[in-house]
Order: sequence, then structure tokens, then C-alpha cells
Amino acid sequence: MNTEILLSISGLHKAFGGLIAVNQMQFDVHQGEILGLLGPNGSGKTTVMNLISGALQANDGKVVISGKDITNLPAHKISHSGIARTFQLVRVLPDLDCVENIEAGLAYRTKPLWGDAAHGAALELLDRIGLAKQAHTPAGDLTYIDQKRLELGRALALQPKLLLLDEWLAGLNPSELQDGIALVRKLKIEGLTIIMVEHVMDAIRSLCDRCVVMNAGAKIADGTPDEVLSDPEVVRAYLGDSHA
Amino acid sequence: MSILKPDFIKPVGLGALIFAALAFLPSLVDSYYMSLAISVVSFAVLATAWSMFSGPTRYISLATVVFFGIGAYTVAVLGEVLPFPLVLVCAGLAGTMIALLVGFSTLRLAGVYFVIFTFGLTELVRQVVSWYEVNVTREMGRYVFLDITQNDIYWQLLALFAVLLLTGFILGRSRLGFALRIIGEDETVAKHCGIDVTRVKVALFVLSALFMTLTGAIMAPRWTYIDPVIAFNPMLSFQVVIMALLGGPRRLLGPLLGVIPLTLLFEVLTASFPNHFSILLGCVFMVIVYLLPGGVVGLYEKYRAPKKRVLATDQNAKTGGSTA
Amino acid sequence: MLDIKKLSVSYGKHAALREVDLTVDRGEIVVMLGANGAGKSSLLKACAGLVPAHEDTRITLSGSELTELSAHKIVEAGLALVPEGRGIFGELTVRENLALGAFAKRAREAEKQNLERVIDLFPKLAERLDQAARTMSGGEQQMVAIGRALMSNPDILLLDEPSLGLSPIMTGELFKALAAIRKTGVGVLLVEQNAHQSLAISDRGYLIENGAITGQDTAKALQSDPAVQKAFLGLGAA
Amino acid sequence: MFSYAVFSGITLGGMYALVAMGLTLQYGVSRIMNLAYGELVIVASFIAFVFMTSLGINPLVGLLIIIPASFALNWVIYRILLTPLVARAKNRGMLEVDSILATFGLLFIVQGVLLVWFGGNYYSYDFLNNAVDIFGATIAANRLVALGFAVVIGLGFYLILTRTRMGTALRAVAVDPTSARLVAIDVNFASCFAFALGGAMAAVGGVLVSMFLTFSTSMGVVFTMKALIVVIMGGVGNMLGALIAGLILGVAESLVATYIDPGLTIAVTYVIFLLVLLIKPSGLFGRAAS
Amino acid sequence: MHISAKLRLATIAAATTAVMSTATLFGANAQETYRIGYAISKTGPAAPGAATSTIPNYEMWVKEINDAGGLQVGDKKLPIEVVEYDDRSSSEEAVRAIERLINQDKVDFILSPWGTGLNLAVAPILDRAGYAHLAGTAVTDKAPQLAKRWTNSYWLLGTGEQYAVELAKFLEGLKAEGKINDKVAMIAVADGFGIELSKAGREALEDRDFDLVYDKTYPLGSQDLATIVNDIKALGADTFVAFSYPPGTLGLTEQSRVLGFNPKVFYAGVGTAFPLYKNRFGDNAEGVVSLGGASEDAPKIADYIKRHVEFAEREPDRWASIVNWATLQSLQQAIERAGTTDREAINAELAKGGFDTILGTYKPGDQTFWQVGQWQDGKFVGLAPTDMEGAAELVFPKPEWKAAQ
Repeated sequence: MNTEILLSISGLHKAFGGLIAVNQMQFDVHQGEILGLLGPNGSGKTTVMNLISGALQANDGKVVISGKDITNLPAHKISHSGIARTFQLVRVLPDLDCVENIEAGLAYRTKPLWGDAAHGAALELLDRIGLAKQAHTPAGDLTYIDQKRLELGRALALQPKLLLLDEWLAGLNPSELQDGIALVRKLKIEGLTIIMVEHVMDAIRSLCDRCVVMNAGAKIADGTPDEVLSDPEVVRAYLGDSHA
Repeated sequence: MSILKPDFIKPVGLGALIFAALAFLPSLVDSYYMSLAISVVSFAVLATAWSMFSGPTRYISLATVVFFGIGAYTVAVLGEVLPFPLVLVCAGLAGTMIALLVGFSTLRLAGVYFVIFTFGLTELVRQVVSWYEVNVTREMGRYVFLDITQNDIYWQLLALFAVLLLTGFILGRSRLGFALRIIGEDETVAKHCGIDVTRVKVALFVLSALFMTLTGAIMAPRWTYIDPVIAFNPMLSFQVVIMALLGGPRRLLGPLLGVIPLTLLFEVLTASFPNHFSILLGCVFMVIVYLLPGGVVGLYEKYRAPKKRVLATDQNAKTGGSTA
Repeated sequence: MLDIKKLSVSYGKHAALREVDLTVDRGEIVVMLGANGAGKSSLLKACAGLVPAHEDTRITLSGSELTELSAHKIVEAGLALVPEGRGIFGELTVRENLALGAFAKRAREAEKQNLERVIDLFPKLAERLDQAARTMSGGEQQMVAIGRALMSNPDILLLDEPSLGLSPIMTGELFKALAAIRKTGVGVLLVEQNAHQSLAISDRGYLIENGAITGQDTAKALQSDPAVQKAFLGLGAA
Repeated sequence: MFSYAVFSGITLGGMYALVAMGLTLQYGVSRIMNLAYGELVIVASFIAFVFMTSLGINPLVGLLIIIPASFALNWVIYRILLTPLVARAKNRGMLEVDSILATFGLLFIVQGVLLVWFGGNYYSYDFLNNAVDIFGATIAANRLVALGFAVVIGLGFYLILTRTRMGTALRAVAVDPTSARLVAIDVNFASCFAFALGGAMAAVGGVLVSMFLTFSTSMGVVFTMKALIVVIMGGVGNMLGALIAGLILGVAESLVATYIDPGLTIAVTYVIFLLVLLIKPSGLFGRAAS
Repeated sequence: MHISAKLRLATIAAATTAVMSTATLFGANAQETYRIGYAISKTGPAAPGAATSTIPNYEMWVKEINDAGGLQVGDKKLPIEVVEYDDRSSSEEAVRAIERLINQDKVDFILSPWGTGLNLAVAPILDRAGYAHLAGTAVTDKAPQLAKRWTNSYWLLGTGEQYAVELAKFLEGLKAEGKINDKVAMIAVADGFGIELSKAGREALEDRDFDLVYDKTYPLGSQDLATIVNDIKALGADTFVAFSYPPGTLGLTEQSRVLGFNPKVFYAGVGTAFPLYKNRFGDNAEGVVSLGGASEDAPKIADYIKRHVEFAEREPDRWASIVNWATLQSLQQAIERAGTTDREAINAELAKGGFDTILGTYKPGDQTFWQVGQWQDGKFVGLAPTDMEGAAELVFPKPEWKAAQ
């Protein structure tokens, strides 16, 4: 594993009113690894993703990517610093067709593409994620899995250093799931660093190099999937006292 | 930028020809029809400018008259001090500044809150201008005696409309325009695609406000007397919204399709039924809402849709279509 | 008890369901398995009157016609839906949510007993009664949603992906609760992704693909059916 | 001086709240952004005027006729004009746009009819204008009556909405109409009922303000705007919020008139309103939309 | 689905035909009638004013002339045909309506719209087309310049200054007699009218050594003026002056009564001279001073008021209505004197003046009407200019407010 640190999070804190959603979180993500962010529902995983991507503003703490402090920058600036994401509930641009959805990712990145160049690049990318045939279908008319693909394609169009996948594999049936896992693995091989929030244990075991487990807004474990999944505290948090 | 491509030159050239032809209108018709033409063109500018921002972002702004009024009021204040072109520049600057201020402070409001905010803004600006005039200049109601004829106003508006359409046309093919469409679809996604959403929205808001301000400035010499009540008449904002919605605010020429029939309808109703204008207007309005839910453009698209889809799939196979 | 015959639903030109026949009896849990977009949610929504069905559709509950009734009358007739995404009233308190469950006239008389029944089923709700529903965790919200449906004193309970977004432990608790509900004589129709756990508590199951029923059997038989295993249970599951 | 300013502000604010409460119901529960709201207020003012001057019925007695009549009228308006829009709206935004457009048409029709019947003139009549001394301030009795109605309606509806089954059902419709159908609430009926009730409250407001304001056929939009401001400030659908927002505006106006400059009274309304919108867009007592 | 689509097309088609057929209605017809056109605010903020002091006079004038067989033009009697529009209180609409009257309807004469702004908006168009402009309801300090600028325009109600100065002179007299102290509380509506009058009033009063203890404005549209009245009440001014619009005038009166604020001179208006005011306040109107006035005992005026009541079912206001009526009488006489429908000839006659009207021998634009008046015994009598014939004695001090019913 490459040991160079790409993203470093420290002391991250976020409260909604009285509810502390993220409490003194800290972890690092190394170049080229897939980090699984686990935890029971409501443990603050998605909030961490939102804080990294700039969808939410942190109350305290630091997010640093490649040595650059991006804490609480607006989302578009964070996107320019090399972070792309997908959303827990899939978000495509429903009235735009697939090419335009991808172009949305191409046109405003640090090295933007526009016009014919963007069009060509978009078609190429669609081909890569298996949507070449639907190039001119409005995104709203796609099936669920294809919308997920398209959303991923749009994130990839941004040429990110770090990709955030928020339950990207949720809601897929088993055969779709296998396709999805294969696709994510391919991205890793291509050198992309990924943080994924996931419930599907299969996927976590087969994809993640390392996992961070959260409970009640705080980190309770950090290690390889096997390590953390056998950690008694994790089991207790995840499966309840009866299983511990 | 695809300036020299035929799909750019053709519509722009055609547009130029049409506008050139329209410029000869004053030599063909009497001054009543000219005043009607002024009404059509001024609403066309306002509704198109409104749609330029509100169409893609789906923000319903009732601030049209804020900018229109600022334009008109600038003329009232400076009309006799500076040469008219310079007055227009000042009006433009004033409108831009207010739009920047409003844009940065309000564009994070969504939905009906923005609607009400913009309406409130109209009242606030009117009250503040009134208060300023009363307490500082002690001059309420200003007289504008300018040697500007009806035809001059028509030509200026026509030129402004031409510039607006050209701007809109270029915008529709620009990254800025595309960004606006993305924002209209999903603002969160837009942000995460690297779009500085606030800047894009403010830019468009300011651009749209600039055209509204200039319309007000160009129209002002027509009324001789301007006070805040005349300049900031909220009815205008509503009229513009309705015309744009009737036409279809998501297409460049959509608003025009609402402006022409409605202006003529207003005219016919005013002329024929001065005592029952309100009732008939209300009825016509209801009929429009119930029978034309998608606006004129929606109607057009509905009847064109089957054909278009066949064509589109044909083309997709070969060229991949365009984003326009 | 719930008898669905020739149920077809379309959105514009897209046919979501084609002539589906399905029954659910008193005191049984029936699970419907299928991929995303197969038409499972449409089926539940059509039963609940949220989307219109085609003309020749017949849906009856204990012999009384549900077809073409509006949604609120269907609840009165004894069918309650827990929609996907729960559909609870986030701004209202848990107590108010549950009270609204008993808004149906059929439920008013037994409101007190039903409330006790729901609290028995989900003891966690007892301490949260005066909390706004939106401030609760996903699992607790799901409890409120199911509890609210039970408050209407239904004969048939329809659940759309109740385990979505729940941790394994919550899902387990939830399914235990469903089994308990069955014991009171309520028929349950369950739409699920989680084939493993849902088949484990179900009596029968239907397979649905592209808007049509492609298979049905007892839950046991389905669990051991290799085709089902491949399509819905995932291979090499943990 | 201060206590007078505050108290006269409270009566003024009571009037604002009174006129706004129906709208908060119509917009909050029925999701109809009713631009013709103010016209319905004015209609009631005119009816009260006719009752008082031609029939010799005092406006408060007239309420006994006007409330059920306006309830029925608004019921019919909802059933005939708005139901088709509700049926075809795919989401809340569409209904909002459609209802804005449709009620804008309605505004003109109502105004036109009033114009044919009453002409463009100012109207005003004299009722309950005797001075009442209260807390060291002298206030006209009719204003106190209006304030009383505002407080009673505001608190009463707050209690009804939070404490009764029907009220909870109305709030459920406001929060999530689709889910409301799933708990056996007849959403169409509830919306219609709330709209009609809101209309009846508009009429109450119209009758009461006609006792102390000069009105004309073209003044409806003034009421619509004031009501909108109060509704949005107080939080959509929140009766108590409307009452408090109205009182805040009234007192602010009164204090500004006394201590700064009466020329700024309307400006201050809008400044407060715009500030609330900017700082807390969901209103003083509204919860953020999820 | 199909049927409703067809229905929609049919509706659109019908609407289009309607538009086209109405367009052809615009054509002019042969000169068997005298065509009078006007565009006036039937809706919008200017509507109440127009409905009070202008529209009934126009309608009554036309009816009376037509009942008598028409205008005597040479040896022919030409009935009046009216083309009327609603300018919806908008300058732009007014401009277009006037253009339509001139170019489409080709009317013989155009009567003025209501209000300063609208009259100014249409003035240049009327001037360019050679129409006389009898601006009946505009009060502007620019009146003299405007009359010069547009030669056929007549600014009948004069300047704001003249009302303010006349009032100040009148108050000066009272002060000299020791009847009132030198304190004046002044409030004005923040609109063209209020500002012009308060500006002139401020100068005129200060010139005459009055002390303006209160001098503020209130926004247009604000009716709730109780706090203002309460503040003023504490200042010890014997004279209260409000340059207000009707809703404000009524509100101020009402709230003064409720608060027991009863200065020796209570001046408020526009609106006090309206019949509405008398109806609303009954005995409490007694002693209130305002702009305008009428010599109600003069037979011509009494007759006019009587006819107005018969025609419009309400009294005319005692300021603009009277001037308007005198002007309409002048117009009729100018046409009959000219003996032709030729516009220039009529314009020339109008400029000559010397018409026999309810204001006596009158030329449009003469300021020979009451500037200050007072309700006395149900009549709004003229007080100033004091040297005018029939000037009434001031009821002083203003009687106590009576309790409401």
C-alpha cells in the first residue's frame, strides 16, 4: 500500500441544534486505498461525508487534502481541490440527457472541457460506465441502477483525486451488486482513492483496504475489515448487546 | 466558442433581418400602433430578461419593477442634467449595483420565500426612495422634459431587445447558461460539480436586472412626471411574470409568445370593455391557467412532441444531437 | 382476504404492472421479491389507492370492493400501507402520529387498546411519545410508521421495504415485530430487498419481474429454489 | 408616551394578525397561495357597510350571517376553481404556481364585480367609535374588538390545531398530504375545509377592519400583502406565529412613528420582514422545511 | 383526452377571432355626433379620487347635454358620443389610451384623466396632436410653466403653493387677533401633493413667524395615524394642519376624536370636502377646515349640487368637482360659441374665456375659487381668499368633538 496521506481529518465536530452528529472525528486516507466508513444508522457517517464535500459546514476541526486545508470551503471549491461524490439518495439531473449529465461534471472542473471536446469526452465516459446506448435518454427516465452509474460517471468526470461513495451499492439486487463491486474495484486499480459509506458487508469485505467505524458520532475502530468487524465494541454497536 | 458555425450564423442572421425590418415600423403605422408596439417590445424585453434568470433557476421574482423603477427614477433625477446616453449608463450602473446587493443577500432563499421577498423589496425600495425624496431633496414627483419622441423610444427598445436576444442566444450555448440549467435541476449537484452557484445566480440576476433597468430608463421620458408610485408600480412585476409563464420561460423565445397575445388581449379588453375590464381579464386569465397549463410553448411542444421524438432518436444514432 | 385480480398500472405509456394476481390471507405474511423497478411499489400504491389502476382490475378485501375507492376510504375498509421512506409526519410528535393512525372511524373505538398494543410491540416508543418524529433515528421512525398503520386497526398491512436503511439488528427486531403482528390475525404483504431475512419469517412469496408475477411458492420452497438464490439471495453471502 | 405607542401598536398589530390568520390556514394547510385573499377581505368590508348603512344591522351581528356565507362561498371557490389545479399538480411547487396564477385571475374578477356594484369610491362608516381608556391609553372601541377577535381566534385555533383530532389532521395535511391519505384523512375535504375556514376568517377580518378603516374596491391587494408578510414572518400555517408576527409589526410601526419618523412606518415593516426572511426563512415560528 | 385537446384549439381559435373582430370596431364614423373621449382611472389607486370628483361630472355633463338634444353647433344639434377607457391608474396605460383616442377613435375632444401624474403623462401627447387639455385634478407648482409649455393646457387647480399661502395668510390673521398661539403641528402624506403643499406651507408659515412644533410625513397608504395624533396632542399647538389623502384624512379625524385632540383650528385634506366626510362624521365635521369650499347659498351652486345628487345619488365634493363642472360648462359654451367642431376654433374660444359658469364669469385656469373652506352646519363654505365675495366667518374655535353613536 502506498503510505502517502491524501486526506487527513482531525477534530471534526458538527452539531445540529443540541444533537451532536459528529464528535471529534479523525482519520487519514492514504493515496490509492479504499476506506470503508461504517457504523449503525444515525452514527454520523453521511454527515462526515457532507462535511468533507462541503455540503455542510463543520463547527470545528480540520479537513486537509494533499496538504491543503479545505475546511468549510464552499462545495464548489472543494470539488476543485479534487474531491467528487455521489449521494445517498441518487441525484441525477433528471431533465438533462446522459451526455449533458456527464458534461455537467466536465465543464466546471479545474481543467474544464466545453463544446465538442466535452461532448466527445462525455461519450467516452458513458461508454466506460456502460451507458453509451442511453447517451440521449433524459436521466430521469433511466432505471435506478443506471442512474447510479450515471451519477458515478458524473463524479468521475470531475477527475477527482478522492471519490466519496455514499451507500452507492445500496438498493442493488445481488447481480447488480456484483457489477457494482467490479466497477468500484476497477476504479481502485486505476489509482483512485475512495471513501465509501456502506452497509453491504460483502462489498466492504471485498473492496475495503481499511475501515473506520463510527458510533454516535465518534470513531470507535480503525483497521482492516477483518480487524474492525471482529472488534467487540464494533459488534456491540452494530449488532446490539445480545451479540457481543 | 462556436461563433462562425452555421447553427450560430443562421438564427442570428435571420434575427438581424427581422429586427431590421421591424425598425421601419414607425414609417408604416400611426402613433397609436407605435404606442402599442412600444408596449409589446417593452414587455418583451422585461419578460425575456425575467425568464433569462427565472426560467432555468425557477425562482419567481417579483422584483422586476424594482429595477424598472430604478431605471425610470434615474432618468427622473438625471434626465435634465446629463446627456441621455450617459443617463442610460448611470441607470445601468445603479441597477447593477442594487441587483448585486439583492442577489448576494437573497439568492439563498428558495421557493415562495423568494417570491415574497422580491415583492417586499419593491415596497421597501419605494418607501426608501419616497423617504429620501421627502426628507433629503424635499422634492416628491419629478418632471422629465426631454426631447425624446415615441419613435426614439421604440427604436431604443427594439435595439435593447435585439441585444437581449443575442445575449440570451449566446448564453444558451455558453458554460454560464449550462451552469444555470444544472442549478435549475439540482443545486446541490451543481455545487459538487464545481459550479460557484452563488456567482452564477448573481451574474444572471444582475444581467437580467440590467435589461429591466434599461427598459425603465428608456420608457421614463414617455410619462413626463415620475414619482415613486408611478415608477414602482407592483402590477408591472405581476404582468411580466404572467406573460413569461404564459409563453414559457424556459425557452429564449417563449416569453415573447406570451407577451404578444396578452398585450393585445389587454388592449382589446381595455378598449372594448372599459367598465368590465377586470372581470373579463380575470376570466381570460383563469381560462389560460386551466387550458394552457404548460404555457404556449408547452402547447407547441405537446403537439410537436411525437414527431420530434422520432427525429431525435434518428439523429442520436448518427450525430448525437446538440445541447441547445 | 386481500384478493387482487388482473392488477395493471401504467405511468403514461410505461406499463409498471401487467395483470398481476395475488392474494394475502388472514394471519399470513406474504413477501414479494423483485429487482428495483420491477413494480413492487406500484403494486402496493395501487392497492392503497395512491395510483390509479386499469379498468379491469379488481381488488377486494374480505369480499368488499376496494377498486376505485380513494385512499382514505381504503384505510377505512381495513387496508393500511407503510410507504417506502416511511411517510411519517416529521413535524408532529410521535403521539400525534399514532393518534392520527386512529383517525379512521373503524379505529376510534379501539384506539386505546391499539395504542397499548403498539407500545407493547415497540416499547422504545413509550419514552419518545412527545418527541417530534423527525428527530428520531431511522429505525425508530420505521417503528412509528408501522405503529401508525397498526393504529388504524387494519385487516391487511402493506409494507414497502421496511428494512431499507436499517442496521442488521434493527432489521431483525423489525421482522420479529412483524411475526408478532401476524399472530393478531393481521395479514401482511411485504415488499423487500432483504430476501434472506424476509423469507425466513414469511409464509409465502411471489417473484415479480418487469411488472409481472413470474413465480410463487411457499417461503420455504423459495428459500431453497436455486434460481431464487441466484437472483435474490446473492452468492457467497456472509 | 411609550405605553401609548406600545398599546396602539398592539391594536394595530392585532388587526394585521386578524387579517393574516385566514391566509395562514389557506396557504399552510390547503397549499393555496391565494392572491385574491385581500379581495375577499374587502368583499366582507363592503357587505358590512351595506348591512350597517342600508339594513341597519350592526357589523358584529352581521358576522352571524357573513361567517357562514363566506365559508360557503370559499367552499365553492375551492371546489370549482381550485380542485382541478390540485388534482393536476404533480408537486407542491406546481400547485403554488398554478394557484398564484388562478387566484390572480380571481382577484380581478372579484375586484371587477365590486367595481360594477360599488364603483371606485372610498367607503367608511361609523360604528363603535367611542373612546375606551385602557392601561392609560385611549383606544377606539372598535379597535379593541378587533384585537380581541384576533387574540381569541389566534389562541383558539392554536388550541384546536394542537389539541383536537380534527386539528391534528389538518396539520398532518399541511405536513404531508400524501401520508395524510394513508391515515384515512380525506385530504381533499380537509383542504377544502381549511380553505373555506380561512376564507371565513378573512371575512371576519374584513368586517372588523371596515369599522375603522376607509376602504375602496382597489384596496384588496394591500391586505393581501400585509397578510402575506405576517404569514411568512410567523411561519406558514402557524396561527400563534401569525398573531405574534402581527403584534411585532404593529408595535414596531408604532414605536418608529413615535420615536423616529412616521414616514418610515411602512419601510420598517418591510425591513423587519426582509430581515426575518434572511435570517430565518421559515419564519419566526416555522420549522425548516425538510 | 382528444376532446379536450380539440376544445383547447377551438378556444384559442375563438379568442383569435375575437381579437381580430374587435380590432375592426375601432374605425371612426361620420360626423353626426360630437365625439368626446376620456381615459380615467376606474381601477387602481387613483380610482377613488376619479370616482369622487371627476367621473360623475363627466357623465352628468354628457347626459344633460344629450337630454337637451345635444351641443348646439351652428344650426345643428350634435349629440355627444363618448369613448371611455380605464387607464388603470398607470401612466403608461394613460398614454396609450390617449394615443388610441386620438389616432383610432379620432375623437373631437379629450377630457382629462384624474391626478397630477396622469395629467402630466398625457399632456405632451395632447399638445402635439393639437387637443386642448383641461387638467381638472392636477395640483402642481409647475402649473404656470406647464401652461406656457403646452399652450392649450389649463391647470385648473393651480399650484400647491397658493393653497398653502392662502392658509398661512388666514392663520396669520387669527394669530394677529390673538385667537391662536404661534404653534402649528403639520403632517403631510409622502406623495407629490402632500410634499408640495407642506413645503410651501412650511415656508409660508415660517415667514409669518409661526413655530412648526411638528413637521413630519407619513407614508402613502398608511391609515393608522393614532400615534402621530397622540404625539401632536402633547405639543400644545392651537393649529393642526394635515396635507393628507382621503383615507388618511378620515383616519386622522377619527383618531383625533377618539383621543380628544381638539385644536382650535383643525385643517385636514384632501378628502374633507368630500361628501364621504360629511356622511361619515355628521355633526363632528362641524368646524373642520380644508381646501376648497362652495358658496352653497348661491343659486347656481345649490342647483348644481342638487342635480349632482339626483344624477349620482351623492353630493359632489366641494373643491375639484366644482372647478371641473365650471370647466365643462366652459367647454360647452366654447364649442357653441365657435359654432363648429373644428378643434382650433374651439381652442381659441377656450383661451378667450368669459364663460358663464357656477363660478361666475370664468376662464379655465382662473383661480377664482375658494382655497380654504370649513364645514359649517352641513355646508362646506368658503373662508379664503377673504376678499372673495361671500366669504364666510370662521367658526372659532372648533367645537368640541361629540361622542360617537
